[in-house]
Amino acid sequence: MKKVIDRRLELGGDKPEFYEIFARRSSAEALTHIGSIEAPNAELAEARAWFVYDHEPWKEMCIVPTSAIIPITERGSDVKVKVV
Amino acid sequence: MTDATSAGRLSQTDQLLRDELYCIADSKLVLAGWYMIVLPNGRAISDWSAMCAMMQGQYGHARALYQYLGHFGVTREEAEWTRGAADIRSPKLLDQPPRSWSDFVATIFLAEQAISTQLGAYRSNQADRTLARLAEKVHKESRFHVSYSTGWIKALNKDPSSTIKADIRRRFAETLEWWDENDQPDGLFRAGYREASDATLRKRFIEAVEATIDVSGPDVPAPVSWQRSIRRSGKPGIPDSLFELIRFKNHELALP
Amino acid sequence: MVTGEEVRAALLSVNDPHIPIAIERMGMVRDIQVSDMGVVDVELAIPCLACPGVSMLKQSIKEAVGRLEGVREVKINEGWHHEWTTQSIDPLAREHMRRFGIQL
Amino acid sequence: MAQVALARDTRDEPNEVALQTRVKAGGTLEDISEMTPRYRDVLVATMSIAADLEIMTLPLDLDAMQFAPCIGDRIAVASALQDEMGHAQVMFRMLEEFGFDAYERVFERDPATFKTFFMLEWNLKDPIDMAMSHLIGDQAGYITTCDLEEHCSFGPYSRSLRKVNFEEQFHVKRGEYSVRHYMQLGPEVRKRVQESLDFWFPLGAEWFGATDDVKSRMDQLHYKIRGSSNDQLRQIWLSRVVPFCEQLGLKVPAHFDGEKGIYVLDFEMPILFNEETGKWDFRKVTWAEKLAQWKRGGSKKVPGLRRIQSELWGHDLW
Repeated sequence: MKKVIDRRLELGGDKPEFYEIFARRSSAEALTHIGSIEAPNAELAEARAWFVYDHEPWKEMCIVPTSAIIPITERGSDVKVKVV
Repeated sequence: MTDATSAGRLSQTDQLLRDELYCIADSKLVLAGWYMIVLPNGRAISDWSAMCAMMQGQYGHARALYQYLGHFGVTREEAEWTRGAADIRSPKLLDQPPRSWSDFVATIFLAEQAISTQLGAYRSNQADRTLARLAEKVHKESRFHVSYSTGWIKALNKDPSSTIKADIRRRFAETLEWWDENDQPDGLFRAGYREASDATLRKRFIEAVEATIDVSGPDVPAPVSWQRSIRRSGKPGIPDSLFELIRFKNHELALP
Repeated sequence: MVTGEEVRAALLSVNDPHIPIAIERMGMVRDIQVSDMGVVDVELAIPCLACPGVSMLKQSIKEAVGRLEGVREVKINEGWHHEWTTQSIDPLAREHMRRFGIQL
Repeated sequence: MAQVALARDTRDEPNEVALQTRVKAGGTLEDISEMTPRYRDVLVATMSIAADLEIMTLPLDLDAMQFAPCIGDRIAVASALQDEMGHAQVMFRMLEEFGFDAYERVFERDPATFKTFFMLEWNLKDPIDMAMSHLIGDQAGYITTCDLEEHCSFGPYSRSLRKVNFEEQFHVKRGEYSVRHYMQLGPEVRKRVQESLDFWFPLGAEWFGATDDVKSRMDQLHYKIRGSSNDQLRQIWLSRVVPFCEQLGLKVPAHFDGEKGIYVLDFEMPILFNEETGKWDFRKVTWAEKLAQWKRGGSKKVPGLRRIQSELWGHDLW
């Protein structure tokens, strides 16, 4: 049976919902944007972010809903945070 | 059981410890198998990453626990190859295959929570610091497993027609069978290996589940013929069909 | 008779299976014991319980230490219970890694 | 319609020239707005093939997990697959910026239209095959992505490959370690290793595509999406795989040509794989015949992708 994915439910809305991921290896480093992840809620975003970006033993990692980010230099473009 | 020979030489507490850790390690072994079998059913690319990571994590924990069981005569040969379906000591919860993604989420949520609760009680163990530190490391590594299933429960629960609540309730009763309700003397608690008794841990597990979802309902009758050595009632072992999928094949090609 | 220091020196040629940095510098060697009989016990601290490179790593250690004269057997304990954080890494090695742009 | 297209071409012309000059001088592009339509098409085609290839590893590794001989091996397969899925995640995230819908691409698209490579379209039979897929396949993939990381003129893609290459390198090492171990397990196992290599080696050689005398994907070089030609990349691959195999006593249809100072294949590409006998036919065919075989795909492609687009539950599982 083909998977039927309820996008509103599983992705959080009509459009995919993204979270931006920031991390650093040690206190000496600055928090850096390392990527983004799609999830319907923060718990799932947290777990998915951790599992996809676990190539380093991060000292600190946090996520921010992309929708909460206000672009300044990228104002007017579709881009909120550049992917890489 | 294949361990009959070595069992005779262990002290009573060691025997209890060996049994309980075997149950925990085997639960992780079977749970890892669940992730492996259900993997293609993942619903997003990141689910595939997450399921692989959790499978890998659970196998890693099982491997370290089996190795610790070496103190009690358990060999790698026994842990990974020579045992059959009847010798695996995982909770009854993991016997029946998931009926849906929602049922899968319900089951891994309960299993991860139950196993973490039990092993977590070894972290402050004063009788054996090596075991305590191992338990600490396993506990730490399991944190994101719980947020993964919690996130999925929340997402599914938003849909009024979702079966997630019913799935958790049904599986919840099976999970409780991992603990004996009858107040038996708890040797591992008394010997200081665990900081809490089985009865307390059962309560902690229920509280942890209820923090995510309401599971109140009719009381679950205490299982009859519960056996501490396998943490379940009835016949020991897992279904043959499940065992066939998760057993290790091509023994001769195993890397050292 | 082989000494602990010689074993430690030999281990400098054994890299972390993921990163070209010696396990010694990575803070992954926790104890070395040498018996009169030439049996060497190496206790590691493997960062992650689900490490996919253990078998490979143990093999490299056996080869490197086994080459020393007077070593009859090399026994390795993974030391799964040991805590390992990036703080365990030798600061020089950390600098080295950064220069190579290595993501741990 | 024709007029519109022509007008667009003319308008793009100066941009086209400027962009090509810029990338030739080693400049990078950081944003979609800096691209010409043609550059964009070539880049997107390259990235979507890469994304599809990552997804294809899932059905292959499902089998490898099942037949794994021990906990450590299951950990290794899970870990490798977790990496590949992470790469797919990053690739599709980037493609989304170009207007692609990752869900549609992965879960709804007809499996036959996935752009995977022949090398990744076959069942893995046993752990030996799995190790060989790392030794031959991941090595080939690694060489391709290293070239992209080093040369790709689209900065975000090049940088995203740092994580990919770091992880890929480990898969190759593990493949080498496993094969070396199997070669010590006696003549019976050694024979199986040789048989697996016989199947894999030409697949690896083919991975890099047509030979340079056949012009294909020249735009990729033109725009510096990648830096080396098919034959150059194949040469790197040969220079790693051939000596490694020879050292272990394995036979490969290639050798070092002392006069030319390069590795050369003992057969002339292209050749066909005979699906009935499960063996390679080393007689040279035309590129048209080869392309037709690639297009038909391997036996695992469609069923494998269909499996991950569908779900099984209850008694279908065990």
